[in-house]
Amino acid sequence: MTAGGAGASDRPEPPDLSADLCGVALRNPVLLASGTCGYGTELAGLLDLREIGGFVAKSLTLEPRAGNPPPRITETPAGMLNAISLENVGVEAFIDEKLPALPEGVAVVASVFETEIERYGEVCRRLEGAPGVVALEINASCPHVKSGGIEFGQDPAVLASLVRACRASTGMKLLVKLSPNVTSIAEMARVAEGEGADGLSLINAMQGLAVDVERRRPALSNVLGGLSGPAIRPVALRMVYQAAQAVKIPICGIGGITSGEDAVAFLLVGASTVQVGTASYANPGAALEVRDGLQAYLERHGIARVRDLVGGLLS
Amino acid sequence: MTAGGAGASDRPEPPDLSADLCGVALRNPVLLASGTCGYGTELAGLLDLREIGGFVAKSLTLEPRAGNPPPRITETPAGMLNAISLENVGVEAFIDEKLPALPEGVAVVASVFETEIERYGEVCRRLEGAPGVVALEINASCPHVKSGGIEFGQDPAVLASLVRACRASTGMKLLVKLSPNVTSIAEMARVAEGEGADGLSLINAMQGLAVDVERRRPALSNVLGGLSGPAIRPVALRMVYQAAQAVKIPICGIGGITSGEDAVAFLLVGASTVQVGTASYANPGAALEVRDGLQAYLERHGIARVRDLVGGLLS
Amino acid sequence: MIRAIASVLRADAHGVTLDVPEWPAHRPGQFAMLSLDPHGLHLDPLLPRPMAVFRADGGRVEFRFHVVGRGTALLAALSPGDDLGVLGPLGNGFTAPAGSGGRAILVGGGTGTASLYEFAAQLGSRARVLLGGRTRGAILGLADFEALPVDLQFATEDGSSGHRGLVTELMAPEPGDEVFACGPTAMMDAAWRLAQAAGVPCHVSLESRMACGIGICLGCVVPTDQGFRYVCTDGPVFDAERLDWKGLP
Amino acid sequence: MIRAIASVLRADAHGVTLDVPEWPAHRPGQFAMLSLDPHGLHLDPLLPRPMAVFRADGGRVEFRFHVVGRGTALLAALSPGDDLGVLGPLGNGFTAPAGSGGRAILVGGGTGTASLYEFAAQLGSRARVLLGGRTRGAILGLADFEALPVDLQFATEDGSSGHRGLVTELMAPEPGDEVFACGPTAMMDAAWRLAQAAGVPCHVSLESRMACGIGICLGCVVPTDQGFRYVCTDGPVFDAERLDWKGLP
Ligand SMILES: Cc1cc2nc3c(=O)[nH]c(=O)nc-3n(C[C@H](O)[C@H](O)[C@H](O)COP(=O)(O)OP(=O)(O)OC[C@H]3O[C@@H](n4cnc5c(N)ncnc54)[C@H](O)[C@@H]3O)c2cc1C
Ligand SMILES: Cc1cc2nc3c(=O)[nH]c(=O)nc-3n(C[C@H](O)[C@H](O)[C@H](O)COP(=O)(O)OP(=O)(O)OC[C@H]3O[C@@H](n4cnc5c(N)ncnc54)[C@H](O)[C@@H]3O)c2cc1C
Ligand SMILES: Cc1cc2nc3c(=O)[nH]c(=O)nc-3n(C[C@H](O)[C@H](O)[C@H](O)COP(=O)(O)O)c2cc1C
Ligand SMILES: Cc1cc2nc3c(=O)[nH]c(=O)nc-3n(C[C@H](O)[C@H](O)[C@H](O)COP(=O)(O)O)c2cc1C
Ligand code: FES
Ligand code: FES
Repeated sequence: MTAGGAGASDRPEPPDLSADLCGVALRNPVLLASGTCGYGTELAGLLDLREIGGFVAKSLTLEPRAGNPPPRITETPAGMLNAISLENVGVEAFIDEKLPALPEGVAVVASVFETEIERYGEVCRRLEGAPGVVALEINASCPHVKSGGIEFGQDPAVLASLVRACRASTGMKLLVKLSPNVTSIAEMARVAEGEGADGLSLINAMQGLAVDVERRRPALSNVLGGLSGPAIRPVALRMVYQAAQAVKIPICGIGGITSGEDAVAFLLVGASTVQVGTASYANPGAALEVRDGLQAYLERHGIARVRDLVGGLLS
Repeated sequence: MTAGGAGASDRPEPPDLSADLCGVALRNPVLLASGTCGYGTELAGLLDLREIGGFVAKSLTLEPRAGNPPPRITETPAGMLNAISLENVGVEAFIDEKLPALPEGVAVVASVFETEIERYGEVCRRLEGAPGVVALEINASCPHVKSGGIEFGQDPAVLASLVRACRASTGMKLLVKLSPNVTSIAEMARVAEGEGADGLSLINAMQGLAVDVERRRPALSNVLGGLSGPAIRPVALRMVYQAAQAVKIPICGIGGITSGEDAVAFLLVGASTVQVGTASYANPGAALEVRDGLQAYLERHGIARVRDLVGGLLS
Repeated sequence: MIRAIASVLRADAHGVTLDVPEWPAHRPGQFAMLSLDPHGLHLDPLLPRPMAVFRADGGRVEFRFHVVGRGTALLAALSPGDDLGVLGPLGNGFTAPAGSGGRAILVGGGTGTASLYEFAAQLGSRARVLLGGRTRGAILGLADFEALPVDLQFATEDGSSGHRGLVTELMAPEPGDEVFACGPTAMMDAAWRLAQAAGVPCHVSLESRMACGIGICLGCVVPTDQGFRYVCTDGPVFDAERLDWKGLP
Repeated sequence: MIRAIASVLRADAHGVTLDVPEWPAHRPGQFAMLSLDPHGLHLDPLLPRPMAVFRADGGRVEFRFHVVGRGTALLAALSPGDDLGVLGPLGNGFTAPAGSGGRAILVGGGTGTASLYEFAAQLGSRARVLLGGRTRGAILGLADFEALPVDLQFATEDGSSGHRGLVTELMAPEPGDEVFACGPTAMMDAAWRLAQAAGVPCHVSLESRMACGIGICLGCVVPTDQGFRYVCTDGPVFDAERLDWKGLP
């Protein structure tokens, strides 16, 4: 039998990697996480965004914002803390300058955050119909000014109002990105689903703190920061598992994914797509390696479609 | 000037390491964490318990308990998950067999957990006056049967009843060990203080999950487990920092401590003592290295007393 | 039992040899916990790895393994002079049969052969040693076993050495024999069934996920007819009769 | 800019040399991100380390450092043939003074000297190179600088080489000169004051905590008169005049 000959049908088909992100069909289930891939353009030459499922852009506010003074990041065991805060170019510059600079065929998820509910709604409205944007991701890990700074995603009632306002403001697909800093992720997942979210993203970075002991100072100017990276993966997997049992809408799993096997773990506990975050810093091509590893896993186990893994944890 | 001569007073005094654990004077602020040092006797020949501040024994129930089937532990990035569950020898065997086997002069903290509030109180009563036991630590990270399995430490009202019951049952010093799986650690800290806790221990392991992807199974028989080790240190530091701002009672800091510098970080954010847990597995002498590192830090910075570090984070 | 920071004498994809001057006397079948990060440079992998003592002589302590994950990959990549934390010897080890009558049948599969070498050396001509692996190359310590004065037979799945098939097919236990097995659970289970059928005692050396190796984490349990027992302190060698085989993970 | 898994040619406590056949042309003063865990064996330290390109020639890329923490300790412990992730060249680098008139005064302190070597080599006799350190041994790349056809002077705190005192005390900038400084913030601040007093331009190469090196994490900001700027993409070389010196961490 010669390669490419009549026997081609004998060779196993490559597995079907296509995935569903809250009703949006994606090439494969691997996206880049918000805040870890800029606005997509910065990765030119390092990662072809058309080879992965898509990317979630840095969270956008109504106006451009400057963020915290340095130091903004620090390393922790198998993780990092960041306190970038709200820094972004603003929703208008994103639409006018960033989106047009992307190649055709890239699935863009626009992430939205603000300090007041009304402003969230307004950012959503502006993004309606923006070219290339397939869905919005509502980042609920932002301090809510009116609640004294606790995160929108930390109070069920506040989260409900937030999702309701965003839902009312747009007909686009809505992913709600939950805060991990809660007693019951299942409750928060149900709240978001109840208010009309099309899908959930979880988890965002966990609240943490590091100390520069030699200088006796907090390692970050903001004192508190968000913990990300492999260190948080077990917590992220647990939360995806609990949320998946609480809701019917699809879940995008995030937290410390560095390999195809990590992605498989998230799919098995109930995620239907995943996002790669911190891993891209050490290797801008990490998401591609995750996709390749996922494909290799499916081939090794003779699984035809990536979606057959979703929620497939045996017990 | 000759060594040991009249000039001895010129040499800096070794720093004062003595510490206060909720009213109990300790040689130094470094203890071993519950569940990571057995009942103390297992460490004979590897670590002299009289050289550290003390140890917290494996949590005790009224009756001996068997715990979960294997696998009970798995490794995660810079951490581990465990689901030992309630396994312990029971409070009677602890008093009759384990305590007498310890050398004189070891400060023992007895840890208590149960599935019902009344039983917690009963275990506390039995421990009253047990020789060598300087304080009780109430482990609130145990599933509360009547609340459908959520942890005692996850619901402010349940935690309040628990601390109240334990307080009523004993005149011994009470440390309350908080669960990290909550939205607001400050609220839980205030609840425990309000019900008469003499001190707080935090944090317990964080709820997590890992997957054995090749077998498509949870890595632990219990599916969920407790995440410990350096991975959780930033979250632990954040929680100690937040709790220290919320209450006046002393705090014992726990979570991923492997070095003297790690202990310093916990002291700076407001802990007055610390516990070493997972680090002892890779090195049974880890707590001694933490103590030595702490002393070296004080000497390097010319700080006379370890208690001068407590809450001393500059901003 | 000691805890030391040992110096690596040699390491490759099949094993590591350490210089541990303070290493005490130990029994065949005991193990050690090897800590890959004795100076806290990586923090991950965090937990020490349990490894059978393959052979120890005058402070020269040898371990044998196959690279199966991160820990063994890092062990294999060590260079002479590198530091490695070592805690041991740990566990109960093997006990030679009391009577002088029958043979001791040692059955090893996969990396399990590493636990048996010193026991075979101790037993000498009383030992019938049966070693199995996928291929000849997969049998750990093969050349060392061949240098021992024991009755040695191999079984490989591909027939590249000795019997083509399972190592337990070579056992043929007879009354008076005593069986000692270490390897994959399925292999030990088969050895136990054959021993049972022949009415001879069977001892198996188990593996389990471990954090401490000294009975403090309570992580390494296996189910027995007396409830859970710890592989690190009650084992790793158990009387096969006492184990709840269905409950092994 | 490329991302590659490079092979270590040599490494010691002062630097690492990599084989990166695909390394593109770069400018003096650019840097790279070195990733210590290219195959995910440790996961900690997780973040890549920013390092100035000391010198690169035909795919042989050199970095110089002092061991100050875990990352540099691990870099120093690499062996020939080990893999290291490398992303670079990154950042803007130094621009030679436009006119042919005055001198370029290069001021380096501590590990900052590593950023200046190729720039000094490029400028040749136009460069006055002033290098400082606590001791002679603390000056990175000292021997290589001595082999350059530049006007070279040293300053050490202990007087073990050259001027005893601060390197900036050697500067004496004159109209027409242009200052380029890289080192501890206090040293660069002093260089900037002297340049300002002499009315000459001053360019400084900054350090900042970095995760990505390519403008996506937004972690490496420094305050300027135009708001926050990124050390990785807007720098590391900044016009000293534009910086908010008090706001540097
Ligand atoms: C008492 C005892 C003696 C052993 N002796 C040997 C020996 O001589 N030679 C040898 O090659 N192997 C031996 N093993 C198995 C060996 O410990 C594992 O293969 C090794 O820990 C795998 O580590 P890793 O990081 O390469 O794999 P990973 O899969 O990356 O390890 C991840 C985690 O799982 C644990 N783990 C993985 N596989 C096993 C296993 N089979 N048993 C227990 N824990 C495991 C690791 O210790 C680690 O905590 C022994 C195990 C025990 C309990
Ligand atoms: C553009 C640039 C070029 C540099 N070039 C050189 C060079 O050529 N030679 C050299 O010796 N050093 C250089 N540095 C500093 C070097 O990056 C740090 O010394 C190094 O990252 C320390 O890592 P560590 O793990 O040994 O220390 P640790 O303190 O353990 O590092 C912990 C974390 O802090 C970060 N960090 C620590 N110190 C610094 C620092 N001074 N600047 C930025 N991040 C830091 C590390 O990157 C890491 O994320 C440069 C820094 C930058 C930003
Ligand atoms: C530097 C940095 C910036 C981030 N910025 C955002 C952001 O703007 N919006 C958001 O929703 N998440 C943000 N995140 C969180 C990530 O999207 C992701 O949820 C988190 O890092 C966990 O995934 P990881 O462990 O793979 O990094 C940021 C994370 C990092 C490390
Ligand atoms: C195997 C294991 C068993 C534990 N058992 C207990 C326990 O019985 N009671 C308790 O309060 N905490 C228990 N803990 C939690 C530790 O006391 C400690 O709070 C936690 O591990 C965080 O500290 P570390 O990161 O230093 O390990 C256990 C932890 C581990 C790893
Ligand atoms: S390995 Fe810890 S109890 Fe056995
Ligand atoms: S290092 Fe990430 S933006 Fe500069």
